[in-house]
Amino acid sequence: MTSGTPRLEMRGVRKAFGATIALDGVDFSVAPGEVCALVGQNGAGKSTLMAVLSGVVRPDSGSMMLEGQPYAPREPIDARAAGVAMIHQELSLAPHLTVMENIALGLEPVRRGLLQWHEMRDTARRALAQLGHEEIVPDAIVADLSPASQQLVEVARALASGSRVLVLDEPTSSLSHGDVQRLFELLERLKSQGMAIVYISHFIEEVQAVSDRVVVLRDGRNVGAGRTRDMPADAIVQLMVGGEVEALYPRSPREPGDVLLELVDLEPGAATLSLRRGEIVGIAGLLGAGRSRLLRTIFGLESVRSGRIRVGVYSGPASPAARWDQGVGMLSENRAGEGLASGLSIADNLTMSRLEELGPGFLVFPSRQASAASRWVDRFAIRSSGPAQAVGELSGGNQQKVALARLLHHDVDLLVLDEPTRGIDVGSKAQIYAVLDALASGHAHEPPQASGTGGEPAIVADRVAVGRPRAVLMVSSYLPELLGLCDRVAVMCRGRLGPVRLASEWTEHSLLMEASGAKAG
Amino acid sequence: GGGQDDDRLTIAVIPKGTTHAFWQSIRAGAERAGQELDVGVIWRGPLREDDRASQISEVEGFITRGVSGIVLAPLDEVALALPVAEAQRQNIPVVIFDSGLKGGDYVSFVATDNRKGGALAADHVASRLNGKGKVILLRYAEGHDSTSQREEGFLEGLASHPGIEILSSNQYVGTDVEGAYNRSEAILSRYRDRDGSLAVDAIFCVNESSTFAVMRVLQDHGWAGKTRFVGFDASDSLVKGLAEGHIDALVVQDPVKMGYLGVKTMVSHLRGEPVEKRIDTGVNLATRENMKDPGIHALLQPDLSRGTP
Amino acid sequence: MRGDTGVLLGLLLVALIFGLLIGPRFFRPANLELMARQTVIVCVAALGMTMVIVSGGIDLSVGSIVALSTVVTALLLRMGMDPALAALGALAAAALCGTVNGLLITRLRVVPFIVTLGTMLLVRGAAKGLAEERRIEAPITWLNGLLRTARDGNLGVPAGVWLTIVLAVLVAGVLGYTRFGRHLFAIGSNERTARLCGVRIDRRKLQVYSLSAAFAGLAGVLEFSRLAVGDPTVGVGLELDVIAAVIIGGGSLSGGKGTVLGTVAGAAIMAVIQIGCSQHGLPNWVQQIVTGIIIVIAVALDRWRQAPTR
Amino acid sequence: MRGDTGVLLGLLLVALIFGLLIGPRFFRPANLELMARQTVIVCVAALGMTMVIVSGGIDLSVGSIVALSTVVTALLLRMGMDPALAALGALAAAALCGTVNGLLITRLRVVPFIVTLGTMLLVRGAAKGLAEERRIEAPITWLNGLLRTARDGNLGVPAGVWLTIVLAVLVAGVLGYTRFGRHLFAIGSNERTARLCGVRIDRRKLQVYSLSAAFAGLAGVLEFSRLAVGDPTVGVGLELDVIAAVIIGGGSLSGGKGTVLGTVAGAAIMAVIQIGCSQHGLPNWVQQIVTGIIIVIAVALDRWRQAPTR
Ligand SMILES: Nc1ncnc2c1ncn2[C@@H]1O[C@H](COP(=O)(O)OP(=O)(O)OP(=O)(O)O)[C@@H](O)[C@H]1O
Ligand SMILES: Nc1ncnc2c1ncn2[C@@H]1O[C@H](COP(=O)(O)OP(=O)(O)OP(=O)(O)O)[C@@H](O)[C@H]1O
Ligand SMILES: [Mg+2]
Ligand SMILES: [Mg+2]
Repeated sequence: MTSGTPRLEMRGVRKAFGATIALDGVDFSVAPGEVCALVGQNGAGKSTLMAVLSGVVRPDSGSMMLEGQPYAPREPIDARAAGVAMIHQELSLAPHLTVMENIALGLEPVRRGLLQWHEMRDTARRALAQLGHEEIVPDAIVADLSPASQQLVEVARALASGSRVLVLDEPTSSLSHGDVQRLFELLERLKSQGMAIVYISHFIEEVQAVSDRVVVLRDGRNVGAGRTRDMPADAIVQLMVGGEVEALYPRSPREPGDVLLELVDLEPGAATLSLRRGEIVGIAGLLGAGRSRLLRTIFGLESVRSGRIRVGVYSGPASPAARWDQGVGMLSENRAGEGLASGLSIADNLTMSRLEELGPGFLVFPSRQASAASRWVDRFAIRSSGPAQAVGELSGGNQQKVALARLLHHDVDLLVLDEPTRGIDVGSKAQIYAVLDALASGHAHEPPQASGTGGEPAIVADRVAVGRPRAVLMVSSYLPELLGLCDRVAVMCRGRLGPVRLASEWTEHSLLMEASGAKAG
Repeated sequence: GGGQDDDRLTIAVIPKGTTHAFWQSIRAGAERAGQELDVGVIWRGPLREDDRASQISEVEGFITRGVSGIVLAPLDEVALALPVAEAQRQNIPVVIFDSGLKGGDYVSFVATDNRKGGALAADHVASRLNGKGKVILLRYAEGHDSTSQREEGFLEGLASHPGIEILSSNQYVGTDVEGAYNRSEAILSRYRDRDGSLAVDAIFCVNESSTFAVMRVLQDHGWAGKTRFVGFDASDSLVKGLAEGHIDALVVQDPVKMGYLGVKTMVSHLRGEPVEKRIDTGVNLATRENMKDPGIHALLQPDLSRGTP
Repeated sequence: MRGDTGVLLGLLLVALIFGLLIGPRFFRPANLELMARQTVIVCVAALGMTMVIVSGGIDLSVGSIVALSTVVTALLLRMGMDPALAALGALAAAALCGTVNGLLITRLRVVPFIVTLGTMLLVRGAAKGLAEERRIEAPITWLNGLLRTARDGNLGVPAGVWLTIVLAVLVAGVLGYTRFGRHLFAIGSNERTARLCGVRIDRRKLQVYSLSAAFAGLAGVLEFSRLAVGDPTVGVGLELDVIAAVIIGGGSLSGGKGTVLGTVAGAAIMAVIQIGCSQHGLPNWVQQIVTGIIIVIAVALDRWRQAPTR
Repeated sequence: MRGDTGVLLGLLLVALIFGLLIGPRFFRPANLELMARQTVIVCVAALGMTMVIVSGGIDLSVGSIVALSTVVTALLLRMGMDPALAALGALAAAALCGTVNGLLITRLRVVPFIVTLGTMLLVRGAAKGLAEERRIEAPITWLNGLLRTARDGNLGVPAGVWLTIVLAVLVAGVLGYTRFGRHLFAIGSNERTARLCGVRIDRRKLQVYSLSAAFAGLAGVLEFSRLAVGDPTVGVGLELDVIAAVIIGGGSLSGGKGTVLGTVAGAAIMAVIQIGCSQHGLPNWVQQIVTGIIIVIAVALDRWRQAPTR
């Protein structure tokens, strides 16, 4: 426990974006040597609060104190200069620059007008070593790194700037299990050195493992706070969603039907797999194992090197356009870069793959587009001002729902999902699990979110999936959801897909062992 | 004329461009006539110099505005014929100057005899070279009536001198000084001897901007004065070049007179007096020897004051 | 959402200013028609450019294509071809240039700026070569009346202006209400997303560059209608005017944004300034300064109106 | 990493082709010097443009600034000012234009394309107004010798060429080894990130546009040195040449990429083509076609070489 004045204190912070009130008088504080977790549903206002803290967004009202002094950053540089370091939810790196330049960006060492490359390299090396990742070369170009390494570079930047307050906004969303452990050890160390740390995450286990205190936001307001050890997981979740979440992983009876996807020795991926209607098959693996590449190859976004691939009655490789026609839809892991066109409206994004039935012939009527979209906005409880709102203005979780709804609008038979719940809150996760279960089984069941005070309509799973069962192939780095939701699971390791086994034959431990290549059988 | 707001005549004078000294002299002449005859003169070049479409827009604008008459130096003998015919239909008379126009929808044509200008240059070159030598003709730009007549006049004039070899006559140097400098430098460099001197006996340029650009090239390479260089039109720098011997001769028109007569003819026509269909404003050859003669001097350094002389 | 309110206000403002300066005769029908007539060439080319810019591309070759189109029309007419066929021939030649643009962009994966910079020179050279470096005279036909004021019929508005209006409505429809149009927005907004969603990007790009060039070809036919000669040197720098019209009208060079109404208003603003300055008797250089300032102000107003409150 | 190998190979190739066509005299020192001299003006302006393009911007006003700079130099010389001071005055006027660009871009948040399109017109108008729409004659001074071949001293290379080389080295140093330079790359690569990391974006942009304009001003002084007059109509369309030089040299219009060596080679390629075609006696239109094709091929080769293997 800490004593004295908090290092950072925010009082009555309000911020509205047009009609959306993102923050409605939020209080928040964090003390030196404390890890304070900030949790809440998608769109609760967590990122906005931190944007206010780091000078990216100016609040409409409210005050901030940093070590007892009034603090009002006008630009991000003011926050950095005051010792507030931030790891943003969306990757923010300059892809053309080297690792060390990204780490030093804004605070480059200069002597007599010239950059001190050696100093820069040393700083970068030290920060990366602190993370246990000496293998990332300071001179490498960031664009050439894998997403996981890029995330690590961002963490290193926050460490290297010598800050007093460190904010991590979902830092683990693309980190591997081992890296998460290392990050936690590091946070412990920084804490003992007196750093004040704000930790934002949708993973309650992480919050419980790392934080001293939890602050819960809902709809831009404080709805609860307390010492972590006094707050069991259900209590946190209950505060977040304003009600109870039952049966996180629902499971209706599923009856496997005809084979929808068959892979034989497909390269890249060395994949042999067959997927039937009415099945959910999961793929586990460490970051960079090649799971995304396998999915992209199946979907025609990358070329098949060898092997056989068959979708329904169609064999052989095909373009993404042809895959959609064959009843296959894909959800990308890279939401901002590939999954969604952030400048376009929800309606445009949702209907992009299938404009055919929105008007006669080659015509598309915007009104039909909007009404088709608003159906999904309602069913998925997407927090927005309507189907005409630009996707870029939604919170991360709501964006993910738009991306997933596209597949349902297209009414595909085979869903290829890459990290479908990345950055999504518990409540929404439960909803998405319910949808996937309903899709696979072809049966409706009770909406998972019962009596809610949050006022948000639940995804109405029974109306999402009527009729025939579908097949789902999903990649996830979150093992509980693979084990909870899938019928069968395979592990990918170093670019090779292992055998597919029943989910009940796996445990988290055995999955991890196999994924790291240390399996014993 | 069209719907005028007051009784004073308003005459629009539309040159091909505005920056050449030649057009400045035209302007001075036109405005002098305006003062003398008490008519309003509006001077407006095309927005993009040497752009036919832009000049057509100007003519159309003045037709719609309803000026009393238009005095025009057409950038193209065909393209400007349609708007001029349109002006005629709207009862706005047009006087053409400097360059010709197809068809006869105009009141009068006030210009130099350009072919004769080219021939004057050819005769001068032939006599200076004693009928023997290598000559380059640098053309101006594609599709310009007045300059292509000068080019043809020059080539016709030299055709009667079998001893004169024409090294190059198909290169256009373009309408801007900068481009003309680059292109002529590249063309001339081809005829550079091992010792750096120029293996060309005479060069002819057909307008002021290209003459100026080529003079600069000759000066920069130390070729000036060593090659017979004949240009067209006058400006301060060209006259200086003539005096220093960097230019051998200049074919000079009388732009002040052209501008003056253009407006005067229009006013006469508007006042119901008969006017001639073709008015020649004369062309002369200025050399170092005759440049001090009062007649030639007035052409080389015209009096640009706007008032009555 | 609507990116074109700003530019419409700007147009109104500019027209009012000149109306005050010049007096009511600025708004006489003959003058309005003059503005319409002087806008159409930029306008028609800008309709095609709007589609290109919406898809995140750019086409610098339109000025040269306009020149080529005037040359081809003149050559075909001189060969004694029917005027309608000659115009079609010019459109076909222009569309071919656009197809070359599209093929280079999609096959060689070179950015549109460079490809069309290259074809800008190439097509200009081809036009000059075809015309043997001079302008081509052609017999006067009804083509030359396209932009002439019809004293009877047509409600006193030249046929070319009607044609432009019809085309503008068509293009607006295509952008807003067809799969092709929505795909252009998708590609311009995020090409990778469009690909993921099964949009056939290469095909769409090929189509949009061909279409844009065909519009430039039509602009060339209209230009020929005014010039009455095939002029290989016409339209130098026209591409900048055309692009400016689209951008003033709310289009974004990074793609995904642009409206036909905005583009037309953008082109109209420039025509109003030109005619206003000319009729007020301002010298060219004043006109250039005024145009420059107004372009910046129009777009600034628009951005400021849309700026997020922060 | 290196985006300029392709363009260097391209330069070599083009030079070889013309060497074969024209014979060894194409490579005589006098001819090489001619090429160097004809490259410098585009080159100097392109050095500034490289920085702008690296930062993800664009500057269409350079052509007009060159014109303004020749006019200012001539006017100051005519007032009897010392040539060095006159040149400085021109640089200052040019830098001022750049500062206006920068202020408009950062304060009004209008995209650089529009702002500089506006100032392109504005500055051109101002140059014409200053010069009263005519060419300003000025006394001949040592300024006019800057691009003259020195027969003695200077190793036979004009002072202006030396100046350009020194500046190129300087700019390369600035881009690679100073905070300013790396910030430009960061801004061009990801402006949001640069802002989040505390790069003062507005200040950097102001600096880069002023600097780019100052380079254009210097190009104007060199232009004046050749023309010996202040010509407000000079440099129309120059901006496209300058941008093309940067892009051929490996720069990217979406920012974050560009090298000085590449830019210089890009400018040289265009000069070689121009001079080669002229000296081979090819008509202008063939030259334009060749330039167009080579621009596309040079960039295509480069992209193809760098393409990821998939
Ligand atoms: N720039 C913006 N313009 C309009 N609305 C915005 C903007 N940024 C955020 N919002 C809105 O503010 C609300 C809070 O968003 P915020 O990103 O803070 O949520 P979050 O708690 O971080 O959610 P997540 O867990 O999904 O990241 C959301 O409703 C979002 O749509
Ligand atoms: N941009 C890149 N440049 C170079 N190598 C890359 C890049 N992206 C991925 N890789 C490599 O390609 C291989 C497969 O990566 P892929 O993204 O498919 O893995 P993954 O298991 O899906 O990981 P993730 O969970 O991050 O998506 C890995 O070896 C990875 O390091
Ligand atoms: Mg967030
Ligand atoms: Mg992946």
